[in-house]
Amino acid sequence: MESLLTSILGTNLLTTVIYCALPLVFVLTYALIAVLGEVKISAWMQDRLGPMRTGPWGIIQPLADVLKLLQKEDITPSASDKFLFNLAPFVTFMGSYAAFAAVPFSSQYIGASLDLGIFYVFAVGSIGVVGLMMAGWSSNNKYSMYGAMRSVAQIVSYEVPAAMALMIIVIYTGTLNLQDIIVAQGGGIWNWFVFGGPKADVVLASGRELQASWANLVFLPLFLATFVMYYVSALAETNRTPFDIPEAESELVSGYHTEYSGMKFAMFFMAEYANMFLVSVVASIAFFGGWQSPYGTTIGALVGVPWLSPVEEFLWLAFKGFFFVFVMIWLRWTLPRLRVDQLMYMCWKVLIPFSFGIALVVGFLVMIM
Amino acid sequence: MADLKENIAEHIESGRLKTDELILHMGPQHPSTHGVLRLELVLDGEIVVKVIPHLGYLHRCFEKHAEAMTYPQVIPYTDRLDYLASMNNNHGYVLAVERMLGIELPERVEYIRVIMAELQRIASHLVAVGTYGLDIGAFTPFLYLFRDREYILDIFEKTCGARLLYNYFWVGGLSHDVHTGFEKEVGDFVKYFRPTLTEVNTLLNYNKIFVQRTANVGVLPADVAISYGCSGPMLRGSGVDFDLRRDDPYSIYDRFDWKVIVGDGEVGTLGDCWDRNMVRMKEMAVSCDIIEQALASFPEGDVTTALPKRIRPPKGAEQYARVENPRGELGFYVVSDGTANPFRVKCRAPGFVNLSVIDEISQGHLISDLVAILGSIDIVLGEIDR
Amino acid sequence: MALSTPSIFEHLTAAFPELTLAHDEAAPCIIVPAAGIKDVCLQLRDHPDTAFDFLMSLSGIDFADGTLGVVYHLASMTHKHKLTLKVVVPKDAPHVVSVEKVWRTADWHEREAFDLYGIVFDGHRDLRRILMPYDWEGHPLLKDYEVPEFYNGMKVPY
Amino acid sequence: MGLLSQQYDDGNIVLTTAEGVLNWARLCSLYQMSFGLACCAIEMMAASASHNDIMRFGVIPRPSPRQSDVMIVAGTVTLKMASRLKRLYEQMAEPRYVVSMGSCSNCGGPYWEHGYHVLKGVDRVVPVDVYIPGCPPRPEALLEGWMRLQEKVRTFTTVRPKATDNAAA
Repeated sequence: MESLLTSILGTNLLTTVIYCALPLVFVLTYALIAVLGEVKISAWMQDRLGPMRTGPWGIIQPLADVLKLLQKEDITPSASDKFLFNLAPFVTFMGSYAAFAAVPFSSQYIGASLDLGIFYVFAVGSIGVVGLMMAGWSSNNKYSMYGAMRSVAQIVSYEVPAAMALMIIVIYTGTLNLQDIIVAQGGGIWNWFVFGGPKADVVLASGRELQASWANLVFLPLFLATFVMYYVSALAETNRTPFDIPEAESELVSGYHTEYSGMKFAMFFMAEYANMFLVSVVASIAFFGGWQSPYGTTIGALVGVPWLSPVEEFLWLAFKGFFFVFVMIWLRWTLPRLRVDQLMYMCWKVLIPFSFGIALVVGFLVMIM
Repeated sequence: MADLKENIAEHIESGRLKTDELILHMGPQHPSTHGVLRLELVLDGEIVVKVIPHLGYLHRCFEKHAEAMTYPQVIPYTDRLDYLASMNNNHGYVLAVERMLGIELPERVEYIRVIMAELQRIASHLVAVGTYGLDIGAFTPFLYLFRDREYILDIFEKTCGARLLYNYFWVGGLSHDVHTGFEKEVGDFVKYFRPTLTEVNTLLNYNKIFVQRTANVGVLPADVAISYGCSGPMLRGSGVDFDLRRDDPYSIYDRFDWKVIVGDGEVGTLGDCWDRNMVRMKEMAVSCDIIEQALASFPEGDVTTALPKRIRPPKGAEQYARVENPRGELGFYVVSDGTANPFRVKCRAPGFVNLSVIDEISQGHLISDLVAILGSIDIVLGEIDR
Repeated sequence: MALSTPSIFEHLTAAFPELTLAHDEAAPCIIVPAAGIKDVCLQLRDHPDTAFDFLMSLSGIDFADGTLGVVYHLASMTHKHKLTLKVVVPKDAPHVVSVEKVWRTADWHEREAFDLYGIVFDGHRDLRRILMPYDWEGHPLLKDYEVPEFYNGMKVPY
Repeated sequence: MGLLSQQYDDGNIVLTTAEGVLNWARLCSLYQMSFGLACCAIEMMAASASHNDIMRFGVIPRPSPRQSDVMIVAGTVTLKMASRLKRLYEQMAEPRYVVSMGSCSNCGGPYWEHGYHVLKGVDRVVPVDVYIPGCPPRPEALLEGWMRLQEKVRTFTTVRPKATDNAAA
């Protein structure tokens, strides 16, 4: 992809900018679609229609929302810490956006094919928490403060089981590179990690060889449980129901963004949706083959149209990501909300011990096989 | 979790973990105070140390109005007390005035009143359970329950022309007879409604998260409940077998075969939030029973024969009439001075009395629990502030 | 065993001779002096024959003849009988002993009577306004109450 | 008004079209402050429930005044509440609108005469854009009021209307 752009535009700043901006364009479009999806899916679940007046079936509702939020007055409360208050939404959005740099959208397009991909995604993704804390503290509002405290406690705690779950995949593949992890799952749906990982030897993108056979089926229950653990932690990390305690509407009004209006509020909103997509994409990369198609190859490769394959791969990744986002929306409009202590119990007494246990077993199996 | 909370409470007691207390004002505009209640919370971290309710943000001077109006003119104002249960409010007031006048009612009026009151009880409980789900964080059941409530409102609207505030029960009768096809519509509704209750139980009340959030939270022991004068589902949730429809019979409730629902601590301690909520759920089924029996023996007749021309109770007459509102014991104390206007009307609002217990049962709980407790009391500010 | 008001009165006069029974067939009640109401209530609550454990309602009332009144409606959960008590106090010195220690529910009821009628309940733990704003002047349910023209800069009458 | 309107004083086609789009965006996503006072609040809830579904108009209830555009004053405003209501209104971000729902908030409703603690009309403390009569108004009436509010937003203009030019001349 980079070479394609370079061949068209030459090596200059513009190429770099376009190359960097592509995920942003994608994330923004995706956020609009996800917002629409949220209102529409919730409406269908609740015997309603949802937005109907803005374009056919209300499909351009998010556009109107954004245009309106742009026009809204931008309030900075007089008692707030103005610098931090204004900085916070940008930090939060930056955190979730920067993580996309290491996400492989297809075999050809990846911002930075880092050898420390997973590590980077986790590290940068956590910057968002700083933004939340800044928002809550600088608002000078007790509800915001409570929201921020809760959200920091929650995200920091759930980072552990989420990272541990991915670590289990890393133990198996022996690489932190996301592209490598996807390549390891090539060749069909049965090779995805959620179904026990590759069943035949594969050569990773980095050149390393991974030995595997049908005996790998023993990993199926382990990886399946790992996936569930990861997804639950991901829900908590993105503050989605049943873990939406930081923004619990019935308790804390709107949590850390209570005092934000207009575009800054929209930034928080966007960051939340970008985060949802990020964890969904990571889930599909680590467990559902990332951009790999379920039938092992692409139509582009079959009919011999080389440029079609990356597009297809991208669509597969987007589809998987959207599916997990859909599940998040589905859960949100079905389940009640947990309490703070129950949330922490879930993390420290259930998920973390289990993830360590599974890691131990997987490590042992990898060693003897 | 319970022992964790005990631990924390113990720590506060001994002063080992004591830090600065934070005062948080919840309301008057807050999503979970069900209106314009203001709670002043003294918090130790997330733990509630003390709750100081501030009322009166909806004090609409009902008692002053009642003194300035004639007896029938007060009825619309009683509608607006507990606006979720207008029929029951009308019932309480007209009962007091009728007892002062000594009016005997036609059979049909009593039947219609019972049916209407029970339908209203279902409608009110639907809102109570729905908004309770909302407090716990489940949005969807709220909309399902509101959808079912619309069927009841449709019946009411066909009968009395209003969706919310009906002015339907008059002193000595009703404003007018029910519409044609009323019995069939009510019967159809009851048939349709029973399966819904099971559905709500599956979706919400036996949901594991919901149970965890509400069981063992806000436990109200029976003796405390009685001392605080709690009534209705609040009292029955604590295991006290007391229902005015049975224990201080009015209208024709003694003709029907039904049973009083009492909380049993099925998933937690007796008298916790879950019990109170479950009592409401089960009471809806009981109301269906009563309606079905009333429909089976629904008499023909005239509903306006007993309407008195002049409503002037004798001088010095006074009456305290109490009825079982969806929220508890609604009492009207009416005093007459022989003129066409009441001398004094005091409304004993169940919500007002039930709410006073909140400080007692929410100490040592978390903020999230406070929301659950407040929701389980099922307050309507209209009657609390009057 | 449910008791009628006259028999409860008989029961009480042994200990409290200063009580009077208002003879009215429709609404019989016992008139209690303002200072003795708490003791009478305690006796009514704790004696097993009466066992009035439930205070249904506590209402203030302005008799429009220079006196204010407090009306207590009691009920018993066990015996299922009811009783009305009345206290009459002069309007210029409306002092009644609080029964808030007898039934906790009386707490808010008494605050309400204080708020709307200005009846002072001696011995109440926290007697302040409950419905009206804390800086409101006057007690609005008194028969001779006049609505203020303005409150905090807002016009009150229509 | 500003420099722009002096340059294009007769409603230049670019400006009016842009304005139309911006107004369209505003009227299509009026967020409502979820804030109920009394009986009308129940009908307001009924309007946002499945049967009437006010969210068809792009309404999303926001609990925080900072993020909402419309305050529906649904119910009786008492003197005790009036100052809070005013503060909430002041916390909302411009452009903001107020819908007065029901007789009580229009004029005091049934409490106009003896209500010593009732504010006789919410327009005594905050400016009102749309009044909805009824006690309480039906959800359909609220929807109608909402559409009136949308019409009002649609006709909003930053360009000086021609009539004022003539009047100035």
